Formats: sequence, structure tokens, C-alpha cells
Amino acid sequence: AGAAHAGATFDAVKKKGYVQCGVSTGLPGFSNADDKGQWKGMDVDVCRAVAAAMFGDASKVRYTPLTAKERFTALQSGEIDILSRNTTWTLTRDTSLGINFAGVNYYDGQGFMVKKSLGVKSAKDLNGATVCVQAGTTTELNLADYFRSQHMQFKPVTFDTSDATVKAFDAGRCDVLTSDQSQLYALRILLANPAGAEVLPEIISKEPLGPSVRQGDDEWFNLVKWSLFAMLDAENLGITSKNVDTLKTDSKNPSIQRFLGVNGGMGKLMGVSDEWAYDIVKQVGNYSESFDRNVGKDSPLKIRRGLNALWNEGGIQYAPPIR
Amino acid sequence: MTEAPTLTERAAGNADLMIEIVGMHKWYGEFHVLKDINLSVRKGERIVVCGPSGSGKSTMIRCINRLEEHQRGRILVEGVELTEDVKKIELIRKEVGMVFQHFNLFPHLSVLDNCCLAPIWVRKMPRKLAEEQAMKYLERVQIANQAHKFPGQLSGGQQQRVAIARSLCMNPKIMLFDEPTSALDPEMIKEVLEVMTGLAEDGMTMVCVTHEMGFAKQVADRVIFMDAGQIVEENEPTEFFNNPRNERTRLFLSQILQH
Amino acid sequence: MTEAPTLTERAAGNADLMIEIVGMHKWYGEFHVLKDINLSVRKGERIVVCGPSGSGKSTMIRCINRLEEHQRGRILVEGVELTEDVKKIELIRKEVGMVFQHFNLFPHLSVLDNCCLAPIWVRKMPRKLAEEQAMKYLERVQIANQAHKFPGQLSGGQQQRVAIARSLCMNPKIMLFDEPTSALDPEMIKEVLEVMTGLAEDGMTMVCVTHEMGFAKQVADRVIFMDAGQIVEENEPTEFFNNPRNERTRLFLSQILQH
Amino acid sequence: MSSPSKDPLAPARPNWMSNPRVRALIFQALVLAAVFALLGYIFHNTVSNLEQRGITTGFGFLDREAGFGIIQSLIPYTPASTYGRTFLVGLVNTLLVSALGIVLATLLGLIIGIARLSKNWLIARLAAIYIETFRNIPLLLQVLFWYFAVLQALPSPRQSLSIGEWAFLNIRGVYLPEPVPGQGFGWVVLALAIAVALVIWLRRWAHRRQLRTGQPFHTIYVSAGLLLGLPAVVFLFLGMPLTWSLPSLHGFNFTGGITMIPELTALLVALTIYTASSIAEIVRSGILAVSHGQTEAAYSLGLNPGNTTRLVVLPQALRVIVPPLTSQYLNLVKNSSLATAIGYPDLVNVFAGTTLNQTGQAVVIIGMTMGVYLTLSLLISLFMNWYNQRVALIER
Amino acid sequence: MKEYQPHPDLPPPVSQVGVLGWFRRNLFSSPLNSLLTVVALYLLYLSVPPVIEWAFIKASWVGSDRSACTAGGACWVFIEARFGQFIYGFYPPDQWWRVNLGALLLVAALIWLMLPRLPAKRWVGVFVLLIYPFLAFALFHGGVAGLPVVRTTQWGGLMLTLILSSVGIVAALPFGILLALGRRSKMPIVRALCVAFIELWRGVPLITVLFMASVMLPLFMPEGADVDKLMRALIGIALFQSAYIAEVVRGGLQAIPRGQQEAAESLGLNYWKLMALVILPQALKLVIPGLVTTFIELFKDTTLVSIIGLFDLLGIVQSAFTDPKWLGFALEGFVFAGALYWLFCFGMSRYSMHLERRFDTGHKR
Ligand SMILES: Nc1ncnc2c1ncn2[C@@H]1O[C@H](COP(=O)(O)OP(=O)(O)OP(=O)(O)O)[C@@H](O)[C@H]1O
Ligand SMILES: Nc1ncnc2c1ncn2[C@@H]1O[C@H](COP(=O)(O)OP(=O)(O)OP(=O)(O)O)[C@@H](O)[C@H]1O
Ligand SMILES: [Mg+2]
Ligand SMILES: [Mg+2]
Repeated sequence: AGAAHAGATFDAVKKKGYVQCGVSTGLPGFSNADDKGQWKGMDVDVCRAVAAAMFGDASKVRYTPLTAKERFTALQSGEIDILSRNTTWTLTRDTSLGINFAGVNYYDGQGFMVKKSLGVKSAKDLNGATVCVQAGTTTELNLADYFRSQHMQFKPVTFDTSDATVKAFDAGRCDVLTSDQSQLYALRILLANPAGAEVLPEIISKEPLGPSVRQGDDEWFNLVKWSLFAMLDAENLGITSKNVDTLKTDSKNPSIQRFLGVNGGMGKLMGVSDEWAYDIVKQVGNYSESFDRNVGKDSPLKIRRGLNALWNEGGIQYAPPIR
Repeated sequence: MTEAPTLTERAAGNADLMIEIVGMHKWYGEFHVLKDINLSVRKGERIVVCGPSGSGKSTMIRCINRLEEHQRGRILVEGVELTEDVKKIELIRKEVGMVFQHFNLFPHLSVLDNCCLAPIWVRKMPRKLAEEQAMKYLERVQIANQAHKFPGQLSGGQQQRVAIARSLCMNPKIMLFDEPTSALDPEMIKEVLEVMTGLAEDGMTMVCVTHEMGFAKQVADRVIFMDAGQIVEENEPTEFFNNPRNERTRLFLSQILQH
Repeated sequence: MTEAPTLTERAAGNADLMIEIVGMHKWYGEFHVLKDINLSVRKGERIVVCGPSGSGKSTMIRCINRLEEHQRGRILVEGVELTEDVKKIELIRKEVGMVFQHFNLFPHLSVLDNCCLAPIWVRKMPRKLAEEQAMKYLERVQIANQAHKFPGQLSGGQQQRVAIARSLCMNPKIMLFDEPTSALDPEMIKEVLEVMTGLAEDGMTMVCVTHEMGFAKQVADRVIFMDAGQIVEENEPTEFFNNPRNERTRLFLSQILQH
Repeated sequence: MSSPSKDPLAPARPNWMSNPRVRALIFQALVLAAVFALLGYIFHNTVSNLEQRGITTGFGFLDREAGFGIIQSLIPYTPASTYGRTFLVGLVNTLLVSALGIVLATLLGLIIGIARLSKNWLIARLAAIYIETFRNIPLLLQVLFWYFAVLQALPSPRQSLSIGEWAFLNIRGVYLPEPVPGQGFGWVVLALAIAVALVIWLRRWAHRRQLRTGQPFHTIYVSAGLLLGLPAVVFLFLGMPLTWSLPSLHGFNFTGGITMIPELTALLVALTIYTASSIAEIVRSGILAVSHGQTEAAYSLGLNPGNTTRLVVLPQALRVIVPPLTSQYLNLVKNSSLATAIGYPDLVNVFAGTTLNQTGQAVVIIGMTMGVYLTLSLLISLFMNWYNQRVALIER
Repeated sequence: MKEYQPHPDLPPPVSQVGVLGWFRRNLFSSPLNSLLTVVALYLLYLSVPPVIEWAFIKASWVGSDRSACTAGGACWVFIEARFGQFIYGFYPPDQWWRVNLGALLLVAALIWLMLPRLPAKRWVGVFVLLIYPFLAFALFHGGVAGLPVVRTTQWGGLMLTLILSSVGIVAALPFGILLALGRRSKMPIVRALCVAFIELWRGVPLITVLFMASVMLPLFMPEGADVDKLMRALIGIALFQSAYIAEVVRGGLQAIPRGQQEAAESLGLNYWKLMALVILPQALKLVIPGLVTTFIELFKDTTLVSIIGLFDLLGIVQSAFTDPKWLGFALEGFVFAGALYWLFCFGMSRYSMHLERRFDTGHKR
């Protein structure tokens, strides 16, 4: 049906020439600024992928650091075009906040971290504990739910930023730090003595984290959704930033050809260049590259793929095909 | 009631009337300050207003350039009636200069700038011309050498002379003076009165509230005596001082001449 | 060295000494303000202190109720020596009234309350009695009809009379005056001096720093002349004015009487 | 010639174009219209933006279950309470820290301000250093400093500093014993109330007696006796119906007793210290505004220093002090919103923070929050103006 | 009769002067004072030496990473390593000269204004208020005259603090003046609106204003309008500040005698001319000390922007605490930021006191 009719956000982004991306104020591995002020992390990569798809240039992103409290208002108000900030996909958020989740870039679950010296081995032993938690998160709600369901008492100490939360936990203000497990690992390296803390085995919630956009602009929604899928599909197809150029010229695999825009005109359907997926892989890398670089084996966090492995490798990451 | 026409009535017969006040009343809230004021001033006339404190002298002359609003009667300046009309008020204020008891010079401007302000911003005169003219008038009040000082650096008498020059710079057709010397020391009073006498001799139309009876005798064409918001008596100065008709005037004069 | 005993020495011989100052010195930092002051005041005596500005008159009488501290010598008031002892200081202050140049009335209290404050809180007098007594003294300084006004609403002379009444309400045995009239206009000076003269006639012991030579001539038993922190001369008023022994006194008198 | 009007002598009216009254009316109408247009424009934008983005509005959300915990609440609250309840919890916590802050800052400010005027050079210097240090450093920095640098250096619960088995201090807060009234304790309270009433009556009587006879009656000892004695007798008679709930370490934390969480402590300490430095300056200039002559006059009337200060200096100084003091109180209440930086659950943190984030109702929630602060400001201003009039109007 | 002889000036008793006298008068003038002195000295003895030991004696000053900090005292190396960031935020180091140049220009202009003797103050003032802001923006932001663009998100540290506070006050000034005039207007509706506006902003905490500006402003604007985050904070600050400035200016307006207005009116000047030429120049000069005080308050209040995610001085110092390489130096960071804020505020408050004194002694030009 030719080029899709583009919606308001899509047009606005195209016109201003960059993607305004809401990220966290600092969560190692997902989004934080290094000492040169460059933003890095898995959530950041999503935004870069979108920019690569849209403009063919992954650097055309501007970042707005947001606290958990600010994030939805910022998206609703149009201050940002896309919220990519370890945000859990839930029903109420989809319905009453007027936003749409474009997919899941990290399957997570809420866990607990304690100091080893406390001698706690299970979350069930936490009755009466003081818990540090970040304000305005689903974590805060799950925490209350969990303790209620276990008939246990707790005292929540809430902070605006994960940084303050960690500092308080480190100082001993609370016994337990709760957050999504991925974050727990990320935050652990910020402790004075990372080895002195451990993450408890219980996972008390499902936390599918993903980027979200405002409702009412399906074109933009599609672009974000498929930028994310493209990274997963690239991994599935074995396309990496290293081999993408050779594959583009050499590969006879029709899926790869379609993916890289050699044929198929997939980009046109979304209102962007046909090389959109090529640009993503070339400039941002595929999902596993992003994962390993930011949180996985090549990072200080050293998180295993686990649930986030592709479906055919024992995980549940699964992207619809590009065709 | 009176047999002969009053001086005001006679003046009114004249063609070139500068100020004409007819049946004017004014209230401050409940308080009736001015009661049935009638006064006509011809071109070139010099009028001295005197009377006890609180009798409404200041209020009356402040009505003439509408620093105060009157509630009844008419005030005409050069045939233009003073109403709420902003345009007319501005028009009249351009033609009527006023000198205050406390000089009210602008302390943040030099003497020269004090004199140039209104010509430049109201008469839209080029600055150069305005300054030349200002120097002329400052010369006239013999203070040209102080033109670049600030008001705070001058004595009271000098300040009052600057205030007069400032008014003159607008080339007003009428000058109002509200006790211009009463805040000054005796020596300074003299220098200011000299300037005013000079002005009077040049034929400026003047209405002057003052207790300086010497000045009144020397230059006034008419002296007006007010009490309790009314004009009690008006007469030529010699008559006024030597042969006051009203008893209140006599009382007042006897008090004031004691000093 | 001396032939005849000084007046102070003669006074000292008397039994009912109210104030006795012996060899008193005072320094402000390095500055030697009062040097070897000797003074005795008998009951009912009226002493006027005069001298050029800065000679230490105020300082001396402020030492008597210990608003200033002396460093050497002794001051006895009614036989009680002034030391650092707080109890004694309070005791003496109860008996010594003081009137200041700038009145120092309490602006937040009505005239009546100004007068009742100390009797109630220091003498523990019932309020009713205190008010009655206050009215008596206010009557005496002829200001009873202003009793319910506040100091800010009174003229300077009226304020000073209230200040005198306030001191009197403590029924002091001695009154100190520090230039009570020098902040006042001529008419007001008169009314205050009249009150003081009345007091003197009633036999109050008074030490009064003043430049009102008329007052000194009329009521003083002794006049003391100070210069550069010392008592230069003391004498009966007629002698003092007509026949000053010391040259500085002569100079001072010639200057002051010129006015 | 003259326009037809009732009073033939009334000055002529200019035509409406140049009539300043008409002009003023037109001008004001225009201003009003512009303001309404602007408000309307904003309102329209907001509504259409909200609608377009599918955000629901209204107060309905206040009845929904909040589902999160709050560490400190003076009114009953559980995660099962409503969002409306979180509003109240936050409000009460704001009021708590503001009220405590105002009292403490006033006391400390008074002390420092008087110390600043001390004849003792060392004390005056120290007070000056205090003032200049604390009022020239941003409050937020001080809040963070107390919380992150000082309080977090306190020991863990296991190594608490303690006074016997009664009071404990650790990084989780200050723990004090809490009185638990038993059967019949109400009588003791009643006895105390009666004692208070008696003391008030006694003081009145003593005052009247002093006015009548001049004899002072020192009510202090009798009052103290009444206040302590009467309840004590009743208490003993009833067999001491009061137990203390002592804080004790159970598992992770101390339980029982009264807890003052470090977030509150840090905020309170910072607010107090910061505001006190301004109040001290106000007190000092107020006292200096009373001329030295006033004190001298009072001394020479025989008043002792205490009475001089109480009867002469303070009443005059108060008039200078009260207006700027009011604005310091207002500042303190507004500054208490810095709670959000260290996680003290005040109104901004709980309601405009967590609740806003959970519900997304930005417009309503921010509106309610601002409304609360406006109301508080207004109430304090009204009260202080009333008080100021009382101390000021005596003069005339 | 004793002959009068001038008494020589004697030196005062030893208890009165010299070190001893000073001690007696200032430290031990009464038992209570003596006690206070002893207690204060003891407290000083308890508190001062450890602080000096921590901050100076045992502190580490040189090095490149945390391994240099072993002496047990403060680790100033941390401040040194981050110093550039604390001052310039994420501004690219090779472009720092632009910020320095801008600051230098401003400092020069301000010194010009502060020294009473220099001429042409009016033009320098106009430059500072009207031209400099645009010049500085062009310089800092770039994109003109071949300067590379540095986006506002990269501005930070002390630089951002200064920008926020000075732009805040300059932008709020005209609006504040209008509000003050409105509050004194004879027109009831205008007056009511101004009073309402002023009291509204003065009654709410700045943090809620900032929060509103940072997340809600776009809701109020037509769709698609996009305002820079820094800009939004500035709008919030300027609105908030204008209410405070209005009250300061109103004080100045009230201090101008009524005769000034009457004299100007009788010369034929209309309302706006007499305000602009006669009343405001005098009133504004009177309120300069008040404005400096307001500026100090604002300077301190800008720290709140760190709560809405702008990296001002405090924000960037705090963010440095999360650097895994430099954990555990919060105290040093707070002390450094505190000292810097203190220097600025103390300096300015002294200057404002000096101005007040100069105006007090009947200062006239
Ligand atoms: N703004 C005002 N509101 C109310 N009453 C006023 C006002 N201005 C003046 N008055 C009263 O009006 C009366 C006349 O005042 P006016 O100043 O005209 O007297 P005056 O003759 O000039 O006296 P003086 O010789 O003292 O200047 C006085 O009783 C005065 O108290
Ligand atoms: N508190 C003080 N500290 C230092 N020196 C002072 C102080 N008070 C007064 N002096 C100095 O002491 C000297 C005597 O002052 P004092 O006021 O007693 O003089 P006086 O005779 O009352 O003069 P006057 O007639 O002016 O009132 C003066 O030289 C004065 O400068
Ligand atoms: Mg008058
Ligand atoms: Mg003296």
C-alpha cells in the first residue's frame, strides 16, 4: 500500500532530526553516562537502534535522564519520544497511562540483595526487615504484595534514584535492597565491597522490561517495535556488526537479503530507508552484541543470558519474522 | 450683593484670560476643602495667594494643573476646560509650570538633565537644543556654572532656582508657585525671591502662594486672601495691606506682620 | 596645702551625706576620663555641674548610679559603697532617679504605664496604688491629662516631664539630671526647668548637669566646674558667676554667657 | 453648551474615548481577557493533550488501592490503603517536620542571636561563625550532608549506641521507650488536667493578689508540686497503670518503643540549623533596634537585667522581629519539601512523587500539592499577622 | 581652698588594658562568662583539631586514582581528578576556553559596575542586561562563527549553577518590575491579579515549580512544541523569582517621595514616561542591595535543579559519587561543593552589606 501514512510523532521526529530518548539517571549496563558524558547501556542501544533505522545514524539521539517518578509524565507530555528506561510492561500502564510498550528488551524479575554478613539465605527469612527500594517503581508495589502474601512485616525506605538507594544499602540503612535482578547485579558493583553482598534466589515477580511510546501514533510505534525485533532477528540470522558488510554483498539467504534491504522494500513500508536494519546492526549491533557489551560477559556485571537467550537456545526472546 | 464688580469680574471681561475658575468646589472624602472658588487671571497678571495654614491655598493651585481633581464647577486654562480628559490634562500641564515647596528635583539627574528631561520627552526637542535652552534659563537664574552638579550637592536656594529653571524650560505660559521659599533659610529666600521678581517683571503670568508680604507688595497685581476654603478677599496690594476690608484679613495681617 | 576647707570638705563634715565620692578615677580603655574626683553631697543639696563638652560631666554622674564602672577610688551613696555587687547596685539604683538628655521613655508603654513599671516590678507596689501615685506625679508635672497617650504622641517638653515623673514615682532620695533640656526647643525648655525648680524647692537632693546658667543661679547650692576630667572649681553660684577663681572657668563663662 | 447632566455645575465629562475611567475599565477588561485567554489556552491544550494521550483525569484515583508501603505514618496506613490516604500521610508528615522545625529553629535562633550579642568575645565570635557558615551554604547540600555523610556513618543496629536498655541510636534511627497506658490511666490524665487547671487559676490569683497588695506570690514551687504531685498520687493510688514498651532488637530491627527515622532526623537537623542562622540574625537586629538608652533608663529605675529584657527590650524588639520571622517560617515549611532528596515521606515525596508516578495524574496531584502549600502559607501569614497586630498596635 | 592643678594622665590599671584587660573584659567579665568561655574552649578543643587533621594534616593532595589516598584523612585527589567536570559539567574540555572567555567578559563588566569611579556605567549595565546574555548563549552554545555546537544537556557544574541563577534573575527582573507596578496600580483588577500572582508563587516550594516546569510544561503547550529542558527550568525559576523581585522593587517604589511623581506630572510627563525616567531609576538604585540578596537566595536555590535531573554543581558532585572508581568520597565532595557555594554567597552578601552602607550614608552621585 505504498509508503505508510506517518503519524504526528513520527513526523515530528523526522522533522527535528533526532530521537528524544528518556533514560534512567544512571544504572550501569542499562543506561548511564560515562565520564565523558556518553550514554551507554542496553536501554540506550534501543534508542540508538531507532535512530539508526530512522536516520541511518545511531548518534542522532538526545537523552533525557529521568527519575522513575518523572518518566511517565515526561512521555505523556511529549517531552520524550520514547521511554527506554528499564520499565516494566503492565496492564495498567498500557491502559491508564496512555502508552504502548513496543516489546521486551530484557526479561527480568524482582529479587533481593542482602549483605552476606546477615546470614539470610532466603527471602522468606526477611520478616521485619528494612528494605531499600526506588520510589515510584513496580518494584515498590511488588514488594508490598510479596510481604503481604507471605504475612511478613517490612519497613520500606524509598529514594528517588538508584544511586541513593545503593548508598543507603551500603551504609546499612536497610537490610535488603530490592529491585529487578539485573539491576541488583548492576548496582552491586557500586558497593564498597561487592563480594560482601549476595542476591537471594527468589524471584517474586515477572518484570518484562521494554521501551514504550505514546499511544496514537502507530507508525512510530511500529518503527520502535521493529527496531527492537531487528536486533533479535539479526542474532537469530547470525548477522553481527562485524559480518554485516560481507553478508550484504555475499549472502544468498533470502531472509538475510530481505533483512539487509537488498530486496523486499521492508523499509518503505515503515516510511524509512530500506537499509534500516542494516544500519541498526552496523552501528548498534545485534541483540547478543548489545547484551554482552553492556551487561553480559564483556561487562563488569557478568549477567548470564538465562531467560534472555533466544527461544532456540533455552531462553524466551523471540521476535516475529521480518517479511 | 456687591455693588462694584470684583477684580475677578473685571478681569473676566478681558479677552485674553489665562485662567478662569468658576464656582469650583472640592472635597477630600467628607471634608469640603474648597468652597465656591471664583477666580480669573489675565495674561501677564501676577497674583499672590495668602491665608492661614490649612485654608486650601495649595489645594486650589494644585487644581489648576490637575494634581488634584475638583468635583464641581469649571476650571479653564487658556480657554480649555480641565476635565478627566487625559489629552487635555497633558496639554494644559505643558503650558503650566509649577514650583513646589520642597523643590522636588530629580536626585538621580544632573541639574542640566533635570532641565532637559521634559523638553526632550514631552516637547520632543532635540537634546542639543534642549541643552542650549536649559543653559539659557540656568543662566537666567544665575546657576549655569552648577549645571553638571547633582541636586544633592546644591543648597536649598540653589535647588529652588533650578526648579524654577526646570519649569521655565517648558516655556510655560503660566507659572504656579506653592510656597517656594518656606523651606529655605533667610539668605536663600532672598535669592529665590529675586529670581521670581525678575520673572514677574518680564511679564510672566504667575499665581503664587506665599507668606512673603514684601514680595506681594512689590510685584503682585492682586492679592487673594483665603480662609476655610473660601476666597475671603481680593484686592490690589496697597489696598489689601493698608485697608483690608474683611476682619479675618486684618487678623491674619496683624499676625503675619509681627514677625 | 590649702588654707580653707573646700565646700565638699565642709559638706563631708555633715552627718547626712547622700553621695560621697573619694579619689575616683575612670578610664575608657587607655583614655583617662575622670581624674581624682572628690565630691560630697548632703541631703537636700542642689548641685549643678557644668563644663565644656567632653570634660566628663556625664561620665561622672553616670558613675553615681553605676551606669558606668569606675576603676579607682570609692563612691558611696547613702553610706553604701558601689562595687561589683549586683545586690548593692540594685539597691542604690532604687534610691537614685535619673533623667536623660533624650528622655528614653519606653515607647511601647503608655505614659501611665511608663510611670508604673518600676514601682510595680521593683517596689512590688499594687498596680492600683502605683497608678494613683503616678497620677499624683503626673499632676505635679502638669501632664496628667495625657496619661493614656503614648510617648510618641507627645512633644519633647512633655516627654521630658513624663521622664521626670517616671523617676519620681520611685520616690528616689537623689535625682540626677544629665542635660535634661539640651534636646528641647526654647519654649519647652522653660516648662521643664519650671518642673525642676519646683522639685528643688521641695528639698530634693539633686545633681544636675546643665548649661542653663539661669537655673544654676536660681536654685543651685553649689556649682561645680569640670574640665578635662577634673573638678576645676566649685563654689556658691553667686561667687562662681561673679568671681570665678580659675582662669578656665572665666573663659568658659565668658563664652557661655555671650549667648 | 454643557452636556445635559443633573448637576449643572459638575465639570464637563470628556467623551468616553479620552475618559481615564473608561480607559482604565477597558484596559482592565483587556488584561482580564488576556489572562483568561491564556488560562483557557493552557487549559485547552492540557485537556486536548490529555485526551489525545488517553490519560484519565479527575479525583477518582484517590479511592484506588495504593499498594506500596510508607516508612513513617502518624495515621493508620498499610499498603492496602487508598491513594487518598497517601495524601493524608504525606500531609501529616509535612506538618510534623514543619512544626518541629519551627519550634526548634526558633529556640536555636534565639539562643544564637543572643549569643551573637554576648559580651563574651569568644561566644559572640562562635555565634557569628555559625551564622555565616550555615546561611551561606545551600539547604539541599546541608540536607544531603547530614543524611549521607553524617547519619550514615552511625553504627548498624547490632552495634547500637545505647543508654542502658532504654534508648538506642543507630543508622536506622533513634529508639526511645514508649509509654503504654494501662487500665485506669485515664484517671491520671484527668488528674493532670485538673492540676493544670489549678495552676492556671493559681497564677491568676497570684497576679490579682499582686495587683491588690503588691505582694508577689511565687507560684513556681506550688505549681510544680501540683503538676507533679497530683497525677503522681493518683498514679500510685491506682497501682501504677503504665508500662513502658522498650525498644529491643528482634531479628533485623528494633521493635517497640518510639522510633525517629534518620530521614526525619536529617531533615529536621538541616532545616533547624539552616533556618536558625537566619532567625539569629533577625533576633540580633531586633534587639539592636532597641536603643541602648532604653536599657539604661530601665536600669536606672532599678529594674534588674531579667525584667529589663522581659518588660522593656523584648516587647520592642518583637515588633521588629515578627514580620521577617514570619517569612522564615514560611520558608521553612516550603523547604521541608526537600525531604524528597533523602526519602523522608513528606507530601512531595509520597504524593507528588510515588503516587503521581503510580497513577500518572500529574495535573491533579501537582495542583493538590501546590494547594496545600498555599493554604499552609496563608494560614501561617494570617496567624503571624494577627500576632503582629497584637504586639504592634499597643503603641497607638 | 585647694589650688587647681591639672592632673597628669595616668596609665589605666593593668586590669583594664593590655592582654590581661582584654581577657578580663571580653572573656571573664563575670562568673557566668568565665564558665561559658571555658566550655566553649573545651568544645573547640574537641572539634577543631580533628577537623584540621582530617582536612589538612592527614589529607592526600596528589595522585591520579584512589590508591593515592592512604593517609587516612581527606582524599582531595578525588576533587582534583573531577575538577574540570565540577566546573564545566560535560562541556568538551577542548571547548572550555569559550566558557572561560564568557566568564571573563562578565567579571570584567561587573567589576566595572562595582568600582564607583569608572564612567559610562549605564552602557555597561545595558550591555550586561541586554546584550551579554545573547552573546554568552552564542558563545556557549555555538553553531555560529564556526564554533561547534555544544548542546545544553552537556552544560553542567558550577557553570550551569551560575547560568541558572544569573539568567534567572535577569529574566525575572523586567517581569518583577511590571508586577510591582501592577501591585501599586490604582486599577483594582490589575492589582488583584498581580497580588494573586505574587502570592501564588511565593506560597509554593520551588521544587514543585521546577517539577511542574520540567514535566508538565509540555502538557500546557500546543502539541509538538518542544522546549529545551534547561529552558524549562529557567522559565520556572524566572516565574518564581519574579514574584520575589516584585516585592523587593515594591519596597523601592514606596521609598520614593510622592513629590517626585507630582513634579514629573506637572512637567507634562505621562505615566510610563514618568515611571521610566523618574521613578524607576531612583527606585531600582535603592533596591540594588535587596536584589543582591535575592540573587544569593536564588544562587542557593538552584541546587534544587539536581532533583529534576540537571547536573548543576551539586548534581554533578553527587553523580561523581557513583563512579565505581571513586566510591566512598561523599564527604570530600560535599565539603568541596559547600566551600565553593559558601565562597560565592559570603562574598556576595558582604558586597550587598557594603552597598547598603554606601547607600545609607546619604550616598549621592
Ligand atoms: N490628601 C488629602 N486628604 C485629605 N485632606 C487633605 C489632603 N490634603 C490636604 N488636606 C486638607 O485640606 C486642607 C487644605 O489643605 P492645603 O494644603 O490646601 O492648605 P494650605 O492653605 O496650603 O496650608 P499650608 O499653608 O499649611 O500649606 C487642610 O485642612 C488639609 O488638612
Ligand atoms: N563609651 C565611651 N568609650 C570611650 N570614650 C568615651 C565613651 N563615652 C565617652 N567617652 C569620652 O569620654 C569623654 C567624656 O565624655 P562625657 O560624655 O562624660 O563628656 P561630657 O562632659 O558629658 O560632654 P557633653 O557636654 O558633650 O555631654 C569624652 O572625651 C568622650 O569622647
Ligand atoms: Mg500649602
Ligand atoms: Mg554629656
